Amino acid sequence: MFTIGLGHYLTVGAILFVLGVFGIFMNRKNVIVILMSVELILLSVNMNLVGFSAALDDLAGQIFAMFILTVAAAEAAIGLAILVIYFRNRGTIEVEDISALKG
Amino acid sequence: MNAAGFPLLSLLTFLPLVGALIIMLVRGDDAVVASNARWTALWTSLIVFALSLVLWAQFDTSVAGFQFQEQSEWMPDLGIGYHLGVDGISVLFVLLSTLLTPICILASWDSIQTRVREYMIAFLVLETMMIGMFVSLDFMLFYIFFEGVLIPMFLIIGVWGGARRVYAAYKFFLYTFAGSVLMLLAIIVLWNSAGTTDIPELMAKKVSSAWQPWIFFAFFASFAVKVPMWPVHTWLPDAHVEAPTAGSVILAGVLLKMGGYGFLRFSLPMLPEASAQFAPFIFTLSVVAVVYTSLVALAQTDMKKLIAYSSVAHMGIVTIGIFTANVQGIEGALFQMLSHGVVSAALFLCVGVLYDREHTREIARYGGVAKIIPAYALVFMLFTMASVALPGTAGFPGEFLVILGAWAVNPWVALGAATGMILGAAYMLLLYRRVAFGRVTRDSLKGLADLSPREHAIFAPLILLTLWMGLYPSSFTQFFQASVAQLVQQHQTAMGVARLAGVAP
Amino acid sequence: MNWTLALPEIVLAVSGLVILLAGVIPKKDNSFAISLAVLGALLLAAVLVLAQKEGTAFGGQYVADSFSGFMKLLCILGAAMGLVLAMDFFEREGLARFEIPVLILFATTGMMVMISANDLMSLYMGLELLSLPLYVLAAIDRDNSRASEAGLKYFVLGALASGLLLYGASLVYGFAGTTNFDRLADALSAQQGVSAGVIVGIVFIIAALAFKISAVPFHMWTPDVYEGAPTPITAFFASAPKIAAVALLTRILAGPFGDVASQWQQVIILASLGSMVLGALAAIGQRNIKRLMAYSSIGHIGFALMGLAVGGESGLRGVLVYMAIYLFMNIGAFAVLIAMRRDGRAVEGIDDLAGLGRNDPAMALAMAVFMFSMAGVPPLAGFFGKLYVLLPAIEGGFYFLALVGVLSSIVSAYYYLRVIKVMYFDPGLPGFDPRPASLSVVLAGTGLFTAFFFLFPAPLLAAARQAVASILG
Amino acid sequence: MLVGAVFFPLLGATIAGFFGRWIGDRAAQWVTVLCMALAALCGALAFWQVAFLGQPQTVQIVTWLDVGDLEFNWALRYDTLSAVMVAMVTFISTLIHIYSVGYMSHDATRPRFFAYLSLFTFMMLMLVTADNLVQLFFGWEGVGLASYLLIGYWYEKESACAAAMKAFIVNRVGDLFFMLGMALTFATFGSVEFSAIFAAAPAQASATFVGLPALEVIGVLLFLGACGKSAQLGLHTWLPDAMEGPTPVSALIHAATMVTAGVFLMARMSPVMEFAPVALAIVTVVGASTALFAATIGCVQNDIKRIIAYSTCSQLGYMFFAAGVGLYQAAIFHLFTHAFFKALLFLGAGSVIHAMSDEQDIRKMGGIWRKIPITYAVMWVGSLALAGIPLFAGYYSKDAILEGAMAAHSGVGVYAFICGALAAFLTAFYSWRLIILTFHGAPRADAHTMDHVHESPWVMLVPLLVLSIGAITTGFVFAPYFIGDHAAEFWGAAIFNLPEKHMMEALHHAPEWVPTVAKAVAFSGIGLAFLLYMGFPKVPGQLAAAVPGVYRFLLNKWYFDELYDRIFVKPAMRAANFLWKTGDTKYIDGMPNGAASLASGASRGAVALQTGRVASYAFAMIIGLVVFVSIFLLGR
Amino acid sequence: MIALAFYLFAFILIASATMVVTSRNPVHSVLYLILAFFNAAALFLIAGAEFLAMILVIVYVGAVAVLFLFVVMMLDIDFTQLREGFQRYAPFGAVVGGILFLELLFVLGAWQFSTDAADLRLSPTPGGASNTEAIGRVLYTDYIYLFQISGLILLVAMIGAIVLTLRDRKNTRAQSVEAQLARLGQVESLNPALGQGVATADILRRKLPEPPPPPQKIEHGGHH
Repeated sequence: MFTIGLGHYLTVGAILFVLGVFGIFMNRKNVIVILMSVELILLSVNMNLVGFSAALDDLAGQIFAMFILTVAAAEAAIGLAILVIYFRNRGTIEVEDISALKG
Repeated sequence: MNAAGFPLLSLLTFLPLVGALIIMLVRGDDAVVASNARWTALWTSLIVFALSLVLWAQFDTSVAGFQFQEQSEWMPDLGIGYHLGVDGISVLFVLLSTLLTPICILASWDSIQTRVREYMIAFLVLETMMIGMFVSLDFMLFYIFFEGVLIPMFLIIGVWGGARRVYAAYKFFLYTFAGSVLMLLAIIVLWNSAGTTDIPELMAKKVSSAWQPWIFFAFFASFAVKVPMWPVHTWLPDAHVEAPTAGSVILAGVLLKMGGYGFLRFSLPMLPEASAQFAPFIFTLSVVAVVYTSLVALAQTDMKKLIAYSSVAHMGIVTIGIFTANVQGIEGALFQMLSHGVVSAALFLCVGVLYDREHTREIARYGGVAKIIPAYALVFMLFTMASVALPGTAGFPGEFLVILGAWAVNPWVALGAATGMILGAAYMLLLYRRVAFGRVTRDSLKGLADLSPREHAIFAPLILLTLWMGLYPSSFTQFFQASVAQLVQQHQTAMGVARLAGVAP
Repeated sequence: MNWTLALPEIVLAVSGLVILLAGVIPKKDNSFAISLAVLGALLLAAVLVLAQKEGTAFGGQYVADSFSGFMKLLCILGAAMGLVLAMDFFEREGLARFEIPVLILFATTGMMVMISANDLMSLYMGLELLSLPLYVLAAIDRDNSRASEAGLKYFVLGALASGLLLYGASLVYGFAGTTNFDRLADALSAQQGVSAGVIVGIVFIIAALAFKISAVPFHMWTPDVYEGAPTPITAFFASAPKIAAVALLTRILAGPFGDVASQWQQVIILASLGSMVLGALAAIGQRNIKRLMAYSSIGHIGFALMGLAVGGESGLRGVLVYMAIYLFMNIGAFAVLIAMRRDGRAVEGIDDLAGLGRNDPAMALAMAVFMFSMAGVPPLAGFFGKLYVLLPAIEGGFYFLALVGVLSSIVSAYYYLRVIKVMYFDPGLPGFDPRPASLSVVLAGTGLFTAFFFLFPAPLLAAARQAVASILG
Repeated sequence: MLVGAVFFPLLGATIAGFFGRWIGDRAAQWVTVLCMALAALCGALAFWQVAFLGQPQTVQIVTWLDVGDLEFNWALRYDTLSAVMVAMVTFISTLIHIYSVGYMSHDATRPRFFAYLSLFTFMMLMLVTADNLVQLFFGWEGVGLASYLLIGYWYEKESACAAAMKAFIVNRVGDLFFMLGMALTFATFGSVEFSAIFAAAPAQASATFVGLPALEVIGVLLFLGACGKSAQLGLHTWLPDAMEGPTPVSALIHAATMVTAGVFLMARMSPVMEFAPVALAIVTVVGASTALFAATIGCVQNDIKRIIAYSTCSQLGYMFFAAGVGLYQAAIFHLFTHAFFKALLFLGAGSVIHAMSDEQDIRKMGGIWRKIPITYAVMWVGSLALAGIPLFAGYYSKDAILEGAMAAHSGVGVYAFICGALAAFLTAFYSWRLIILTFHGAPRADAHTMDHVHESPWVMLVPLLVLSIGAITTGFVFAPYFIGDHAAEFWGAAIFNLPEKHMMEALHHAPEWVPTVAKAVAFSGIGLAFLLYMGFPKVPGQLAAAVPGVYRFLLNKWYFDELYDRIFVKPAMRAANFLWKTGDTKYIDGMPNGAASLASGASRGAVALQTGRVASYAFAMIIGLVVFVSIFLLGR
Repeated sequence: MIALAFYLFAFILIASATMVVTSRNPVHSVLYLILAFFNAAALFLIAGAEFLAMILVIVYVGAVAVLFLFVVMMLDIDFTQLREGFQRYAPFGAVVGGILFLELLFVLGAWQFSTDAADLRLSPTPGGASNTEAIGRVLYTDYIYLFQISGLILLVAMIGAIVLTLRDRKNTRAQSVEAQLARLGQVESLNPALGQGVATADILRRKLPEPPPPPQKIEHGGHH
């Protein structure tokens, strides 16, 4: 309990992951929160990787996490760009409203 | 190589495609294109027919095995090859196909006025598929041709058909497709057990008894739909009614035979135990088909539909014959298929003649045409009689042989098959009576023109064949004699082995 | 550092940069020239792929073998054809921007990285390099609310999928201590079995890749994005990236995870069944032809997954051949969709095809060929695609899978027929606008391939066999 | 010569049928007549050669069918039985052809008529000269076809079409059994050729088929076949309706062709039938019943041709029970004589109808005997022969049959005798009822018709006269050969009698009273007719009124048509409609349609999941993920 | 002590992550996200991943989260009420999420490494170098390939963001010469109905020249 081990990191990661997932599909507000949830998921992944990296004494995990951070930044940029043009078109980014295409 | 000295079967199969290609390249205004398409199609099909006569002449009737074989690699690492050949069972079907195609093209000469080019292409492609199917000696190749038929036929029904053509075309396509894909699975199972889809090789190998019923069922699903057997026959009346005349002719003349041919080529020799096991089932369905569809035919008000139902009944006789697994039954079935190919084709042409003139197939709209167009009435009468299996016409030997064969297996089946004689007479005569006899009540009918020279040319070969087949059937049976004898003998050997092993009844 | 092995990717990336520069500098609209340049770059890459030696590079993060060669060629071909389709379309839509070809180029680079990935990290990077341009491309028609909605949906779900992939990858990494495929294989083939965690990780990874290939139940984005995105982009979506994703899935499932096949097979089988059935059913009622194509592609993926589920040399070969054939049919069909312009506007209803049989017999014929082929009617190519996955399925005893496969193909035949019915049977609408020569070329090429594949199936089969052999070792 | 007898009619039919339009009506009809005459000549010569010179032979033409063990040829089998039939058929047919030239002179499509007539004859000849069952069946069905064409000759008349169809279909019912009989024959003997069958019959006498003696079953099946063709009880309904055809056709059907085929078949199959005593007993009973049954109906009918038709039916019953008791010779003899007087009666009736401007109802005739004396005379001759009055042809044959029935010393034989005797009485009665009502008494037709009553032209009368000579002479001329002392050498091997039965000898040792009874009933029948219709013309009406049930029952032909209509035709049509509208459309089509709607329902369901909301898509993905993980965890 | 710190940071991390997904105001969400990142960085530090922790703070908090904040502010989104649907789906969603969480706990709880994991490592942490240095040594050598790809990804992101959002100043308030010249010299007064703007009636501008007529429809008949 008082020695911090892999299990702790994994648990935190799992909780973050589930929270992120929750944030995506329970969200009935706006899309931007979904993007933030995705960030949470990525954070949980990083948490895992760091945990493993430490447990295995291996740098690869951290490097992986670094790339993830990089890509996530790029992804966020594009995501927000799409969000912006969507908002320009529709004037809303409410999740419920993004359903013109269906069937 | 083969008896002809050149790849005759490949030529026969693919020559129509060449014709289709030529038609595709025709340019010009519509009338020119249409006329060129017609003539090209006619000539192509006539040349193919002439070539098939070479096959007829060179065929060695004393040989039971495959002749004119051609083989080359196709998908070697899968054991799937390009293998063509004919034996006594298939050779006459090839001729039937090559004969009916020019007749169909002639029959569509005037009645098809829209998109003539596409129509002729469809027909030539159809011919390729039909011939290819009968000459393939590789199961996969067979399947490809078997299924390939659907494409042109779907278009023929759908584009040039009647009012409910879309429904009919869909029904035709989906019904047959549904049956066929199951067969595909069965073919693959066979392939899996034998490592090849070469038909002669497959025939030589025994399929495990446990698998036989399943494979049989899958084949059954495909062939029974194609035949069609009761209760999967309902696509046929719809397809016939909506198809243009020539489409019906090919449908009844050749396509239905594919099912019977399949049973004979695959189910019986490859799955002897299952065939024996399921024979009572097939007999039951067939007898039901004979009685049921004959009765239904009795109630029809549409000429084509009536004849379509009669086809189902006649094909019921065929399936009975095949599964008697004795020489008389099988040869009877073969003969019945050939004769039905000629006779029902001719009957549809007869309907077409009236339809071309009056644009209705409603029986009630006719009456007394015998008085106005006696030559037509005579022709119609001949084929009506052939349809009811009057001795001396093509319809008789097949039915007779099947009844003989069936009797040896189960007299009740023979009785069931024979009831078709009565009911068949009832509905065909009813049709003839309502159309040809009686008083001419409609003024529009009074102006009917009798058969034109083109129509004479269409009917002449069919009349000739009908009588020839009826009066001198042994000139046809001699073609399949050897092959059928071998088939029956092998079947009995297989059954003997199975009986020893205690598997089959 | 044998970086020369990665020459195709490097050349592609560098030419991407150069073309980008070339595109930025001049003021005038130069998208056509840029497109040509990109095509040239793709061609060059294709040549380099053909000339590529086998081996690994970058410490095992990159692998070149005949499998990667085969799949890369398909992807390049798909991308090139997609680009050809796009050129004229965007011109007419007034959307011609030089970034589009460049983005396609980078996406292609991403695919190639994916295909050559031999490491979970390069897998991820490749996937993202592919995905980001796709997100952008989906929304490229930025003043169109449908396109931006498509982009948004695709992005959100894609990001979620990436998250799943990464979570799975982290678990796998944690178990094995490595992300390299070869080493993973060693770790997973250990005698004493593997922990539940790593299998869950694999399931996560499969789920993410299933998203990319739009297999059920990760398919939901497909119809919406297909419908919303500009048609050539949809064509591109439906072809090359799918092939790359399938390649990736094949590589990891057959390679590092091959030894735990019994663990993930169920998942693939379920996805395959679900995709085939849903692809068949959901398309029936569609009116928009792009949605129809979306469901159809789901069904096709189900078939490809069947081969993957069966595995083994013949199963995987089936997958490869299926994807190759699918590429041609699909691009061809989309070429027709792109040609569907009436009075200067793109139309997308199935009913808009009415009368095509008369107005444009050649195109109608081509479309009929594609539709029959997709339905799996012999002797067209689609039949062989299905055949080559059904053969191993039966061989491997997957009877139920095969049965559902053929049954679903009956149902799907129903809606493919509907397209043909509309073209040939229904009373005609006015003809479409004249189609550009580039479309005709693509149509002719794909049409002839689809129609006459049956004549020469052996070369493709042999190539696929060789490709599969290289990943099965 | 042998071939010519059979094929000349075909030649005639072909020429008239196909080239009638070019060569003209007259030429067409005379060509057929000529061909028939040539055939008759050949037939007569053949008869002489085969029957009297004892040179039976078989003319092989070509292999017809050769399938496995089954092989048979087109061949003409000439033995006495065939020769008798050929000669009779060609001769009668020739006369009918000639008669038709006159009778049909006002018809529009005469070549067609003559072609049909010749075709009919040809088919009958094929039937009788068949060398195997299949060829016999060819002829069998061929006469069916020809009769169909001829009965429906006036196809603009609804009733004619209906009658034609009925004839064909009822015949088909018989043919069905014939077909099955053939099948069993093949199954039993391995052949359908007569020579093989006959040779093997004794050996196969004990063969069984599903536990029953095979030969008995064959016998019954073939007899059922014969019933159809020969209009025996149950399958007789077509025969009276067949009157819808022109009168010469009726004559041909009733006298020479078609209906006699059944009797011929029994005789032809005698080597098999002889080993099938039960089948023979059935034949006897059915034949005897028919004889009586048809006679009862004949007594109350009013259509001149119908009365004669029922008399045919009745006479066929005689022939059948003769065959049934084993007296095939007598049956054929009666067939032979019957051909003459029945043709005579029909043609005579035709002449009457001709004279009466196509009136057929005897209630509207009467009092015309003076105007058409020759017709009147020949009708007398025919009726006398029919009634079996001594010296006339019918006497010899009918007498022999009645004696034979009694001589069979069996229960069925006695039953047959009783029926036969009663029928003979009724026959005589209705024959004279017909004559009296037609020719005597006060004219009941309208004046216009009466004014036009005239004797027929010579081309019609000559055949009548020739036939009356036949009706008078054939009995005593041929009796010695057919059933008399020369029978054995006359028949040769054509008819087989079981040696133990000695029927031919027994025939001559019948009780003395039998011929007396026969004569007595004949005369009393005539007497009663005279009494009722000449003496007290009101009585018949009163009688009918007294027992209306019986009268209606007889008038409506024992309600057979109604019965069949009720139990076969109507249910069949109902079933047809039901199977079509409900069976096919609702249930069988319901399967694919149901599958289709199931698919589209499932489709709607699948599409409904596609809500368009990105959150639910994500949700679906997560659920999928959870499911996959769960499957894995649970399935571990 | 470290354990205590871990629990503290982990608790704040999870709590703020929860707030990210539940808070109604997206601005708050972003702020909570930033808080979460800080705490995660702290956890990374505890695990010994110093460089990563710094990167997380700099890149994420400094760039990404601020970008989020920027967009949220820019879009000026209404704080909407929770919709009905949420209540309806919540239980089901909670169940699914719960199952997922339990499954993850189950498999992670019984975590075990591959027996050869130690041998299979790609870049074992070198002894005697700081975390940053160790990463620096491998990043540009062993991982150059991926590093370059990440560069490409960033480039693509840049292109993408520009392509999507950069306007050719059409909607900016920059001077439009054509529009100015096209202005009419008089003012037209309109009487719009109540609640119906004048947006449709262009009172400011003369009608711009009609767009060129659509291209002549070309009958593409093929062969009939």
